[in-house]
Amino acid sequence: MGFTNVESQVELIKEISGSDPYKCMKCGKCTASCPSYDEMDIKPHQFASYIIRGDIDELLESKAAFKCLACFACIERCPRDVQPGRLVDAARQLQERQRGGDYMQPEEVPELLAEDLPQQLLVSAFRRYRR
Amino acid sequence: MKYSYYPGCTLKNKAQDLDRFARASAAALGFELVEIPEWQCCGGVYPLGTDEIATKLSSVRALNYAKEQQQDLVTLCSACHHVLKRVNDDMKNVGDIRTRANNYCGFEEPYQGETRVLHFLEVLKDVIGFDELAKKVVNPLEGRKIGAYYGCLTLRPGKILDFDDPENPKIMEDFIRALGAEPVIYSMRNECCGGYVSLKDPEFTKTRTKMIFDDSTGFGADCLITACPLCMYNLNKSEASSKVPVYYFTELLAEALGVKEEA
Amino acid sequence: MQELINRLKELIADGTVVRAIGWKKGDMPYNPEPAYFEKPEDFDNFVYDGFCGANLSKMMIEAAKLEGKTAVCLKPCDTYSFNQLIREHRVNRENTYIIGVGCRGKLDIEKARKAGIKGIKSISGVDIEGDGDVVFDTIYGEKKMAYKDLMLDRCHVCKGKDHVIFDEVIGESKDTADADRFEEVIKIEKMTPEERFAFFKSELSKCIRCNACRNVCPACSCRKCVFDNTKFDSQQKANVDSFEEKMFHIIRAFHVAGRCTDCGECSRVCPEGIPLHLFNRKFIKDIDTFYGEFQAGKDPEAQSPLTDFTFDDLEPKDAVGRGDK
Amino acid sequence: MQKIGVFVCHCGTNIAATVDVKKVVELVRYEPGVVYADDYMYMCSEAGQEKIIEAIKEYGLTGLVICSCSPRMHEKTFRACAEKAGLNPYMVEVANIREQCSWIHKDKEEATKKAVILARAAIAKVNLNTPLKEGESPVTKRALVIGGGIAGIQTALDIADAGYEVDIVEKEPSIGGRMSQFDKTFPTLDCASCILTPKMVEVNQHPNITLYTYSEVEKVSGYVGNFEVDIRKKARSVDADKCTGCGECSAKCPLGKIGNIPSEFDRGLRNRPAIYMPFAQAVPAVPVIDRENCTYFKTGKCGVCAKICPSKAVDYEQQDEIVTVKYGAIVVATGFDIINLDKFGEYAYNESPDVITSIELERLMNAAGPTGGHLERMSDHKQPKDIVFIQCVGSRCDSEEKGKPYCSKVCCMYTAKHAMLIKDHWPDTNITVFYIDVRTPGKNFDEFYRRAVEQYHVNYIKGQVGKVMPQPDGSLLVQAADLLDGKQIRMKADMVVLAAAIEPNPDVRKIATMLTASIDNNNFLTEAHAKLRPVESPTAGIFLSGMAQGPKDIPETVSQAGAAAVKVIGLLAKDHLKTNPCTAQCDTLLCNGCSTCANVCPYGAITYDDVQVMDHGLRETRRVAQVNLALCQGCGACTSACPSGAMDLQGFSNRQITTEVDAICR
Amino acid sequence: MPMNEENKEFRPLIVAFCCNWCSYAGADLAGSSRLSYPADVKIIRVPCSGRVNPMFILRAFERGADGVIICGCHPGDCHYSTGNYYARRRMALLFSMLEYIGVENGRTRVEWCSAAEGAKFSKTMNEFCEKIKSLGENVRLGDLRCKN
Repeated sequence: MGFTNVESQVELIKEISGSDPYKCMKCGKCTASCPSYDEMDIKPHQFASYIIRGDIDELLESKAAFKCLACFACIERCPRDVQPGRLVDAARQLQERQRGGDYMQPEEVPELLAEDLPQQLLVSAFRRYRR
Repeated sequence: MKYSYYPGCTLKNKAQDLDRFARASAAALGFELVEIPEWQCCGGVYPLGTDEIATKLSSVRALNYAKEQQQDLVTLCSACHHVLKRVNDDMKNVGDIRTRANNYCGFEEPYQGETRVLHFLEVLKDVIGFDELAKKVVNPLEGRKIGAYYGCLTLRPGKILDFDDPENPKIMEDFIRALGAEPVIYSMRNECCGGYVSLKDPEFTKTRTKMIFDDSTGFGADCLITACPLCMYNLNKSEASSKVPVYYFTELLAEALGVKEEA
Repeated sequence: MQELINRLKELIADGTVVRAIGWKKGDMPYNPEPAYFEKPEDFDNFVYDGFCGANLSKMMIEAAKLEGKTAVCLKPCDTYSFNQLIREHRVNRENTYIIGVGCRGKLDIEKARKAGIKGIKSISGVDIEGDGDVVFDTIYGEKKMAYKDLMLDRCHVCKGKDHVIFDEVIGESKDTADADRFEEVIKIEKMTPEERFAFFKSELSKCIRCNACRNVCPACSCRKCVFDNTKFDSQQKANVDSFEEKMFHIIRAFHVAGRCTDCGECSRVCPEGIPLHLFNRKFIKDIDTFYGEFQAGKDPEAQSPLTDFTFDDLEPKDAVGRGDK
Repeated sequence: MQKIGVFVCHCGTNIAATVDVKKVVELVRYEPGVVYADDYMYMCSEAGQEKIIEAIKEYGLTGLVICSCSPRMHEKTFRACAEKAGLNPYMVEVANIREQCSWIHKDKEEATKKAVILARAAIAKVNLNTPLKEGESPVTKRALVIGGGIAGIQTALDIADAGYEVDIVEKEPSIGGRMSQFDKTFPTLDCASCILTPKMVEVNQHPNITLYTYSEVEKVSGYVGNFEVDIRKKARSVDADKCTGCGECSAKCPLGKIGNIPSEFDRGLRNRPAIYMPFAQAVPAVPVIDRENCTYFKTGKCGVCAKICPSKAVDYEQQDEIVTVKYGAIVVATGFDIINLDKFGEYAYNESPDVITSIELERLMNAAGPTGGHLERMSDHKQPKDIVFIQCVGSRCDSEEKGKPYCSKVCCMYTAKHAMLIKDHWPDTNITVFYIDVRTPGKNFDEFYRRAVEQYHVNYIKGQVGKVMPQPDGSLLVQAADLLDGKQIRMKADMVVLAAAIEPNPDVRKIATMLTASIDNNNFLTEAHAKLRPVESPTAGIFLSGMAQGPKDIPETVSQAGAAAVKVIGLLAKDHLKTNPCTAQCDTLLCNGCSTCANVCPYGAITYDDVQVMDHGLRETRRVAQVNLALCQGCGACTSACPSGAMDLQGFSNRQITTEVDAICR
Repeated sequence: MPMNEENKEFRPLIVAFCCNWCSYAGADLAGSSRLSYPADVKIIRVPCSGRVNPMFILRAFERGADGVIICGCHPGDCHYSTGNYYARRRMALLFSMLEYIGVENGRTRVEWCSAAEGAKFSKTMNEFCEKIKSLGENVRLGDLRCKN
C-alpha cells in the first residue's frame, strides 16, 4: 500500500492508534508522567498536535517513538482518554512499516547480547524496534 | 484445583526460579499448574495497533486452550500476564479483532474471551486468600523489610488488567505481610524500570533503577521482590542490587512455605 | 349430585337465596348448559357431571344485580375467576352464595371422538363421585376410556383442589395436574421465528371472529368491548376493520394479561379449536419470570403485575431474545 | 368537519433552507379539512400572528396547524394568537418541522417529504381536537427551600421579605452550608463568616421563616401551587426549647478526647464529641447527639451530657418526627461537594496527610479551624515552606469513572485566593500552581489572579502534574511538566493542595426524583431553558438556586438565589393558577368500575362513585371512575391501563394518537 | 445516476413515541445541536411513555410501520413519577409476545432518553434505523390475519 499524501498518513495513524487526537486538551499530564521525557525529541503531549497539523515528515524523522518504554503511565493518567501512548506507538509503526524497521539492525544484536539477558527483553525489543 | 498454566519464554530459560518456586509453592498450597502444551511466546509487548492481529494469535490460542479445558489461565511473568489479559479483553470487547482472530484460528467454536486470566498473585489473593496463605507459612520471614516492585506491566492499564489499583496497589504488600515480613511502601514501585530499552541504552535503564533503589531503600527496604524477569534483569544491573537483593516473589513464597529446598 | 340438588333446593326454600346457577342437561349427554334454577321442578333437569366444564363465575356479574341472593356452583378453578371479578368490582359478593362443588377433572368429548368413539347413545362413569373408567354406549357397542385420557387439557395443569372463595363446599375435589403448565409455551419459544410465525399464522387464520372466546372469558367482562367501540378507530368505519382482524387475539390477550386466571375456557369453547390459551399462558409465564410468580384471582387484594412495578424491573430489551442466550 | 388553516413557517432560512416550504403548502392544501394554507417568513412574529388572525376571521377557521419550530418553543404563542381571534387555544397543533426536520436533515427533497408527513399527522389530529377550557387551582402561599447554604438562605430571605412564609429544610444540624467552612472569599477577601453569620441570624429571627435543621424531605406529592411535603425532623436528642447553647455538654462529652469521631465540618482534620454543634456560630445553637457513635446509645451507659446539662435539655428518648406541610413552590438549593479522590491515586491523597483538598485548606487557614488558622502540615505540624497547588483534579475529565467532564469554575479563583492569603501571612512561602488553563471571567477576577502573580509572585506553571511521590524525608516529590518551557519538572514540596472537581450534592438525585425535576448526566438540575428560564425547573413550581444547578461562585449563587426568589414570589402572588385542561376523562357508559386506572394514577385523582346511567334506555346504578380535574396532571397512565377504553385523555385521545399513527403510516 | 426499483435503497417507516418532558425535549436538543438521524423516523408526541397504549404500537405495525420505538424519561425521572415504570412492564410483555408470535426482535425498542441527551437521542435513532434496515420490510405483522 503506497502512501501518497499527508492526509492518508494522518488517517492511518488515527486508525492504527484507535485514538482521537482532537480530544487532547494540552494538559501535559502525559508529558509529566513520562519516564523517557528527556530522551524524546517530540514530547508525548505534542504527538496529538503533530498529527492534527499533519507534520508527518517530522514524526517520521523523530526517534521519540523508539524511546517510549510502553509503560502505559500516560494512557493510565490521561484525563481525556486520548491515550497518548497509542499515538506514539502508531507513529512508531508508521515508521517501521515504511522503512522496514531500521532502528535496530540484526547485526547490532550479537554485540548487545549478554549472558544473563532474558528472552523477554529480546522479544520485546524486537517487537518494538523491528517490523 | 487445576489451572492451565502459561509459563512464557523466559521462565523456561533465564527465569526458571520464578517458575519452579511457583510450582513448588502451588503444590504446597494445594493447587496445580498444568502447563499448556505447545504454547508459543506472547511476544513480550502487547501490540497496540488496532490492525495488528497476527501478533495476538499465540495468546488467543493459549486462551482458547484454557477455555477448552474449562480452566482459568494462570501466568507468572508480568509481560505474559499483560499481553494475555489485553488480548483477552480484545477478544471479548473488540468485534473486529475477535472476528479476524477467529477466522485465522478456525476453532471449532469461536473464542470470545471466555477464559479468565489470572496472575499467580491473584490466585493467592482471591482463591487461596492471604489469610489462609499466612496460616500455611512455616518459615515466617520475620524482621525482613521488603519492597514490592510492581513495574508497569502488572498494573496498567488498570481498567483492563483489573489487577489492583494502578496507582496505589497493595496486593504484593498484602502478600509480603502474609509471609510474615513487613512491606515497604514507596512511590517508585509502579514506575517503569526502563524495560527493553536496556538492550540499546543500558545507561538510561540504570538511571531508572537507581531511582527505584534510592526510593525503596530510603523507606527502609532491605530487599525487593518482582514478578517480572525483565525488571529483575534491569534491577540486577544496578550497583545497588549488591546490597539490596532482588528476588522473584515466588522464591520468598517457597521459602516461607518451607519448600524452597525441594524446588 | 343429589346432595348438591338437595342443598340448592333447601337454600331456595329457606330463603337464603332466590335462585341458583348451575348446569342443565343438554341435547346430548356430553353438552350440559349453564342455567338458572328457581322452582323445585327446574331441578329435574339439573346435572353436574364430568362434562360440566363451563365456568359459571362470569354469569354472576349480571345475576348478582338481581333482586335477592343467587347461589352459584363453582369448581375450584372457577373460584379464581370469581375472586378476580371481586378484585375488579365486577360482582357483588354480598348478593352471591358460593357453593364450591367438587371436581375430579372435566372432560372433553373431542378426545373421545379422536379416539374413534362415534354414535354415542349414552355415557356412564362421568359422575362426580365415581373414580372408574368412562363407558360409552354407542351404536357400535360399548367403548371404554380412562377418565384421565378424556380430560380437558386444562385439567392436566389443574390449579389444585382447593376453592379459594366459597360459602360452603359440597363434594370432594382432586388435583389432576400431571403436566407442566408451560410445556406448550416453551415448545413454541424454542421454535425458530419462522416456525413460530407459521404456527400462529395457520392457527389464527382459522378464526371466524365468532367472539365465543370473548363471550365466555371471565376476564373479558367489559360492558362494551374496545373492539365494539370507536375510541381507537379514527375513521369510524364499521366495527370490523383490518386492524382488529389482524390483532384481535393479541390485543385480547394483552387486555386480560395480569387478570387472566388461566381457566382455559377460551380454548374450550373455540369452535375452530384454536389453542387461544397459548397467548394467555405466554403472558402468565413472562409475568412469572419477569416479576415473580403471580396467580390472578388467588388473592383479591393482590396488585396486578401490570399496575405495579419495582424500581429495577427488567428492561424491555432484555425481555426479548431470551431464548437465544 | 373542521375548517383547518395550515401555516408553514420559514423561520428565516432555518426551515426554508432545507424544507421546500412552498411545496409543503401546495401538498397539504388538499388534506381533509384544510381550507387554507400559506407560508410566511416568521410565523411567530407580530406580522405572522396577524396573518393567522386574519385567516381565522376570513375563512372561519376552526382549527390551526402551524408547521414551525418545536411546540415546546412556540405552542403557547400560537395558542394565545388563536385565542385573540376568538378560537379556542386548544384547536392549535404544531408540526415540528425545524428541530425534528430541517435542522437534522440535509437532503431537501427528503426533508420536504417528511415535513409534509408531519403536517399531515398534525392536520389529522386537529380534525379530532375539541375545544378545551383551562381550570383553576388555588395557590398555597408558602414556599419550601431545600438546603440551608448561602443559596437557600438568600432565597428564603428574599421570599420572606416579600411577605410570604418560607420553610428551610437543612439536613445538617446547622444552616450555613459550604460557605460557613470557608475562610475568606474572592475576589475581595472578605471573611466568609463575617458576611454569612449575620444572614444566618437573620434567617433564624425572621418572622416569616421556619427552620427545619437536621431534617430531610421525605416525600413530595401534589403539583405547582399545591405541593404537600413530608419532612422528617431527625431526633436531635436535645430539646431545642430548653437548650441555651451553653456548650457544656460538648465540652464534657468523654468522646471529645478519646472518641476519634472525625468532624464533618472540619473535613476530618480534627475530632468532635458525640454531642456537638458543627461550629461555634451554628444556627440554631442547639447541639445534636450523633447516635451512631454516642456511648449511651451504643451501650446504655454514660449519660454524662444529660447529667451536666444545666437546663435539662438532653432527651435520649426523642424520636424522629414527620411533619406534613403544604407549599405553593419549592426551591432546590442542595449545593455541592467535592468528588471522591480514590481514583486519583497518582496524587497520593490517601497516602499522605500532607496532600489535602482545597476545602481542607480552607479549614486549616480558618482562625476557628483545627489549627487555629495556623497553616501546618498534618503529618508533623510544621509550617510548609513549599506549597504546590494542582488544578483541575477530576474536572474536564473525559473518563466518567474518574472525574467530571465540566469545568468546576471556581477553582482558578479560590486557588489564587489561597496563594495570596498564604503569601500575605507567611511571605517566604514558595507557591507553585500547576494549571491547564487559568479561567477568570468575572468582574475583577483576572485582576485578582494577576495580583497573585505580580504582587505575590506566585509561580504559575502550565502543565498538569503527573505524580506526587511521598519521599523518605517526609517531603513530597512533584513530577510535572512545564509545557511552555518544554521541561519536565521534579520539585519538592511540603504540602500539595488539590483543586478537586466539585459535584452536586449526592442527595440531589433522590430529591429530584421526589420532585420529578429533571437532572442532567452530571446530576445537576436541568433548567427549563438554558438562556431564558435559568432558575426554573421544567417541572412547574420547582425552582433552582445555587450549585445544584451548575458550578458557580458565591456572587453568582446569591444572584441566582434572588432570581429564584423573584420567580417564587411571582407564583405565590397569584391567587389561582390555570390548570392544564388536557386531563383524563371517563366515559361512564364504557367504564367497568374495575379500579385498574386508580391503581396507576400517581396523583390519586381517580375516585369511584355510584352513578345513575342510562344505557340503551336502561337506567342503572353503576360504579364508575371519576377524575378530579384539579388533581389530574394529564399523564395518561390511566388511559393505557384501562381495559375497556373508557378512560381517555383530552388533547391526546386514543383516536387522536391513532389518527396520527395512521397519517404517518399512510 | 438512474435509479431502478431493484437498487433503490430500502427506506423503513419508523414511528417514535416520545414523552413530552424528556425524550421529545431530547429530540429537540438533538435538532438544535444539528445531530442528524434519518428522516425515516417520525415522532409522535405523547405526554408520557405511560400513555403509550400497546394498541398504538400494534396499529402502527398494522398500518405498515417497519419499526416502533418508545422513548421516555429515565426510570426514576418520570415527570409524572411513575408512568415509565408501567410502560416498562407493558412494553416488556408486549415485545416478548411479539417475539413469541414470530415477529423479529429489534422491530420494537424502548429507550430512556433525558432532555439533556440530544446526542443519545440521535445515536439511538441512527442505530434503530440501521437495525430496521437490516431486518427489512415488516412483512409478518402485515401478514398476520385471522381470515384469509
